[in-house]
Amino acid sequence: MDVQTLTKFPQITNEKLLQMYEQMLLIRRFEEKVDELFKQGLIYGTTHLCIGQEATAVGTCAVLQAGDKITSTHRGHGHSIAHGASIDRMMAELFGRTTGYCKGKGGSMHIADVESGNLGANGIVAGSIPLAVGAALTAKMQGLSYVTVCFFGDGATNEGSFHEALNMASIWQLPVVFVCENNQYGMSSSVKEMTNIKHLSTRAKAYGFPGVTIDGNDLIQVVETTHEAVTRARAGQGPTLIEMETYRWMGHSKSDRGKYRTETEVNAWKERDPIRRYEQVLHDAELLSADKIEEIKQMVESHVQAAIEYAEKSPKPVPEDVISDVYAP
Amino acid sequence: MDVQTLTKFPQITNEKLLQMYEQMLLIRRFEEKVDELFKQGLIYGTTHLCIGQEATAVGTCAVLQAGDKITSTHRGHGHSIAHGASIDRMMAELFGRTTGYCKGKGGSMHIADVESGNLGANGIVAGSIPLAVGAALTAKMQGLSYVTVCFFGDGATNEGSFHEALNMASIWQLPVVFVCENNQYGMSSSVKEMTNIKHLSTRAKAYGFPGVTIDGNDLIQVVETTHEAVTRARAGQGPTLIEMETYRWMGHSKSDRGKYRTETEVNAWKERDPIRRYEQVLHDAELLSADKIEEIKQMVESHVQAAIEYAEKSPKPVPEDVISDVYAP
Amino acid sequence: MTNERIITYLEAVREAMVQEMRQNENVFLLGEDIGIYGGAFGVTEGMIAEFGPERIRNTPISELGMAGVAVGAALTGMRPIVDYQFSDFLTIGMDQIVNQAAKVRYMYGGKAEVPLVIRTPSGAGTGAAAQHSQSLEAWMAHIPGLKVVQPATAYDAKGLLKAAINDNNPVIFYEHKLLYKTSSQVPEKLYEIPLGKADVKREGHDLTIIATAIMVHRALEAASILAKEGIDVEIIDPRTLVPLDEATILQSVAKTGRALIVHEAVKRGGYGGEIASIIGEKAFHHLQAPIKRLGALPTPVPYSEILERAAIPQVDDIVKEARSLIKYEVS
Amino acid sequence: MTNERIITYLEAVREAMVQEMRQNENVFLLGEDIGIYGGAFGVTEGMIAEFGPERIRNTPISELGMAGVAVGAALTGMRPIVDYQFSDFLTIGMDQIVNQAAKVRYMYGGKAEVPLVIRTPSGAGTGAAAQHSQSLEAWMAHIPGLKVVQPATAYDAKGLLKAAINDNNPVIFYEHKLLYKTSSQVPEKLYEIPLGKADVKREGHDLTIIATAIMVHRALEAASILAKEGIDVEIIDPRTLVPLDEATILQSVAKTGRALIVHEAVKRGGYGGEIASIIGEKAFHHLQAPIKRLGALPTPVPYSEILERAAIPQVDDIVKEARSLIKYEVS
Ligand SMILES: Cc1ncc(C[n+]2csc(CCOP(=O)(O)OP(=O)(O)O)c2C)c(N)n1
Ligand SMILES: Cc1ncc(C[n+]2csc(CCOP(=O)(O)OP(=O)(O)O)c2C)c(N)n1
Ligand SMILES: [Mg+2]
Ligand SMILES: [Mg+2]
Repeated sequence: MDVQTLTKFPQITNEKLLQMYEQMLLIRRFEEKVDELFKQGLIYGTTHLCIGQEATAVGTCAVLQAGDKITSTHRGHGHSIAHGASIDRMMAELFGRTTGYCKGKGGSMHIADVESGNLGANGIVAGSIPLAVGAALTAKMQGLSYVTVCFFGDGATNEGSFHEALNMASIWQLPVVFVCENNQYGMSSSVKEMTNIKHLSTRAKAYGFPGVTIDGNDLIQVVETTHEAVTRARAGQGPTLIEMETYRWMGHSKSDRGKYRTETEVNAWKERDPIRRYEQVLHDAELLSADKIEEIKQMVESHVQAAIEYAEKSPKPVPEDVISDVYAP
Repeated sequence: MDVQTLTKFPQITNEKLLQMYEQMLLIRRFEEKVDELFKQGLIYGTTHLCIGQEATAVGTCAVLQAGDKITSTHRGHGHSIAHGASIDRMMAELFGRTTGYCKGKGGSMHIADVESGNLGANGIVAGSIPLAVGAALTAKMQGLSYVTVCFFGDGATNEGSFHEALNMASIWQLPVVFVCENNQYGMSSSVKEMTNIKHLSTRAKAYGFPGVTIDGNDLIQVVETTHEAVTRARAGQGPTLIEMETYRWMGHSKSDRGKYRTETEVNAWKERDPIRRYEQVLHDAELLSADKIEEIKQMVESHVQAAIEYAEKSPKPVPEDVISDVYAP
Repeated sequence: MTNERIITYLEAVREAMVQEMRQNENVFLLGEDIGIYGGAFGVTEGMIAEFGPERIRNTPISELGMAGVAVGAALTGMRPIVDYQFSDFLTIGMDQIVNQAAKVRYMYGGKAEVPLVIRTPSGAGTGAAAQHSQSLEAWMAHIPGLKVVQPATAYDAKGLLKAAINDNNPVIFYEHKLLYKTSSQVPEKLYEIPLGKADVKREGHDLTIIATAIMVHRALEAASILAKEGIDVEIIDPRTLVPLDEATILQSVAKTGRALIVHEAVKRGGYGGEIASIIGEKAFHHLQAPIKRLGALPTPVPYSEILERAAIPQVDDIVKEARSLIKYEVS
Repeated sequence: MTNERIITYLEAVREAMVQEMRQNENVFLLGEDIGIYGGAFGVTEGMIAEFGPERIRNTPISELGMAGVAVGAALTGMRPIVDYQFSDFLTIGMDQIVNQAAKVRYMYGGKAEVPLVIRTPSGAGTGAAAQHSQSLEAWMAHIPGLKVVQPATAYDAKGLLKAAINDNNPVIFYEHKLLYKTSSQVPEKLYEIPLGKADVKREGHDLTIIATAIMVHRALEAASILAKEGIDVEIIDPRTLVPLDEATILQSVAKTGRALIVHEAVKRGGYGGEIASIIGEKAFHHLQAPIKRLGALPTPVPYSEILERAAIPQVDDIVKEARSLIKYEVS
């Protein structure tokens, strides 16, 4: 695999290629920091980190245009960052500050920026799938050209929501792309035990639209496949289900003691690190030098540090805030 | 098609062949009478009649053994009769009498006889699908050999319940047979508009077990296919989805004015009357003479009349009964 | 004169939708069999002819997805009206209604709106038995972020539905099956009854009956009977449970000193408990008798007509309860 | 001595299940990640080692199907315990819980049994925000056919869970997340606390506080503070909302003349309304002050710790409310 294959996606430029690299690094570093801060007790609640899955979010969002929408999940930091969210406001949200995306009312599982098209993370597994279909319905009914990308995990495909929503997307031929991040487990449950099929993308057959399984740790494959699906959607040719095989390096959340999988397995997947693989691709294409890597890493580091400072300096809500924002005027 | 094909189902005898004929007639006559009585205001509530679909219920239940269980739907009279219910007690239930299967508390949509393995009609579309899977789980966990047959309509396959339940049945390889009576419409909605696939049986692929579509108005095909599926289930080889194509002759329920389909279509399907087709099969096999038909029809008629008399003579509940049967001791 | 025009509750509901849809392109309907079939009770009859299948959108039998799709559409600029054939089926959509629709705005720090109406027939009286006869409005009223409407007359139905459609929040709009065919005077011109304003359906001095939906009518019947005995009943119809017009209720009880709450929902855990508690707390010193509640017995709704009647408060029950309240004397 | 053994609430729940499973083959667990993971909160930790994956049955993420499968299994002779990771997710299973589990017996004329327990952690206080912090027990208590249990201590948890498992009806068993790590004296031997028996958690003469789940503990703390001011509080823990032990509550109010109800659930439409109404109706002439209720504010549960605390009744709120009740004088 080399960068030449990227010609399939015409809008790609060298700048974009580097930007994706930077984004993946930013996601990884953001998540590492969140993990640290959480363990230090500086972040409340719980977190679901996407370390190891950076290529799915970045590759998918790379092909989106301004106005395109996403829906996300409990494991949503990467999606938000890839969609262009400010990590300052994300971090502020995790710190429960009024400058956060949700003014501290949502936290990690509800980061959203509806105006920019980020329809939100979601604490309900598969809960955002029908929302994505609804957003796509708006596009169709209002004659708008945006596409909605719907992220969810392998576990989510066993929810009734998944079934009902994908069927409606199909019969109405809506401009939506379903991105299933198959990281092999829903919490502790292996996808192999929770379904009796080889590829989750097979499920698209039940609704009558294309489904495909790809290597979700191969950024280029993610970009190309999503590009095709987004193009189909925008052309009015209906939905696609893309299963992206990947792996979560960290525990499911704070309560995970990792008993359901082996270290060997985890290590094997770490060998397939999407960032290092992409680094190699860029290196081979002579787009990335060791110096450049260092430069980008420094930038990312200071960006994340700045976000933490921003969050720390931001005001906390006052108890009286609790009762506002329930009803719209 | 002649009766020789029935040799695939070894337990079949001439007596059984005639009994199935009689059962189909009984279901038809029962339903016609219910329609009449309902229009006369003698039956309360609503009814969903299965005229035109007799072969699916009769052919399926014909291969069951004592102890095998069924779950049914709002359109369930045929299933109950085919499973061996007393039409006296069914009619009494429709009349809201204490001798009815549910003492008048359930009515048409809740006729059940748990002891005999009829786990009940259901007013919630797809509501009984998980119940059937649960009954099959009991069989597996208790090491019992019964099979559970789960009836539902085409419309039910778009419910989340369908999806979740079929997946669980598959991963646990449970002894359950899913019988989808595709009568082309869920109320007014054509299956062609509500799904984007040619055959609902394709949906089995999403769960990893066999799915097949057959002519549900061909009793022999129904018997054979179900026999195979029940045999697989009993042997521990897991579930099967059988889509039986059929047609409902009457309106969906009392509120139906039939605007969503043409008379031509209805008439074309009436040409494929499962009873007349089977009559021909029996006639060709020299198992059924005109005299015999007459004799059976008379018997069925008096049987249905007796049921009505039984119901009419049965006591009505008293208001005080309302509060019993809520909690088990 | 249009002011004297009499139409049914069913027609009033339809008219509000039709008139709103004519003036706002973003309003559309989503539900099972709402197209050519006209909905399970005929409410949407004929609408597809005017608005077409895009805006009168038949859905598969997918009550959870249907709600979720509506939330997604509402979040992105549409104003969906979701039609559930029976309110019992909202149980299937609860996750989307409660975890998404009701909370999205708050979870997103006030930076989202979900202008969504869920219309659905509730109540017993048709022999449809336990899974097609429930009144679960108390659930909805318990959920911050939702509004809950229960019109009792054609006039109220039209005005409240307009308000619901124009509201920028998810509103659960309960239509009572047995009221569909009842009629009242309904102006042709679109008008709005604000959510949160109770209606005094009858003035009286001796006893306040707070009744909802079909119980408003039973209470009115009971009041006529009681009037002949010299008992003068005031009947308050809250019309919306959320927001609740406490002031009107409390004013009435301050005057009468006696309160009876009647709803069709099961008494145990019904919204009558909320209303009674508010009265008990805020009109304590006005009370000349204990606050009484009438609601369905703690049983699923039975099929048999005899049993069904026995399960649900009837005119007689109201009359009896009212008499005993009037007789009550503080000892 | 075993009698003095102290274990956590979490361990008590687990122990009741383990001991019941040892003596009844038909009892089994069904839920997400209950196997090797030990459940979202660790309650089922180690159980799969003893009972194996058939009886500690991991399910896909399918909360509706899970409930339905359990109902089907219960109908045919098993005694399933369903584990929902968060009680918020019961919203997804409502149809099966409410339309099937609760009604099957009645709809079938008394000729069916659904011996089913649904165990689930409820409540806020962990920063898990709006979709993982709700207390919706009032919904369940409104549904005829269901029983509803809310243990507040390890001792109660074990005895009530045994009773729930042995009950032949669907029982919703709420475990409060913040109580999992609290401890109390719990006999090793299996014992049963009958459903429908309240517990007087503290005796007192001046004021009755009816509190549930974690609010029992906050009320006890408040009572210590109030005791120093000479206010002697009686605390009643109903332990089960359905059946509700009215007698114990009414007796207490007859003695104190003042009642405060405290639950974590949103006050509006919460079960406090039911309890207050029962007291208001049946102990009317004993009341020396209005019945007060404390519950969560009408808002989704926020993420920020500051806001989360503000949304839910705290010890201070109880103290303040109790003081004002004591001061109240009938004018
Ligand atoms: C409806 C629902 N059920 C259960 C949970 C608890 N839960 C949170 S994440 C998760 C696993 C989800 O698996 P998957 O969809 O594969 O996403 P992943 O966590 O692997 O990214 C579970 C069971 C939930 N949040 N919502
Ligand atoms: C959950 C639910 N949604 C809607 C209904 C109303 N309803 C009753 S039967 C029916 C159509 C069912 O279609 P199908 O499954 O094809 O069965 P058929 O009536 O054709 O036998 C509908 C929509 C219901 N009873 N339950
Ligand atoms: Mg996963
Ligand atoms: Mg059908």
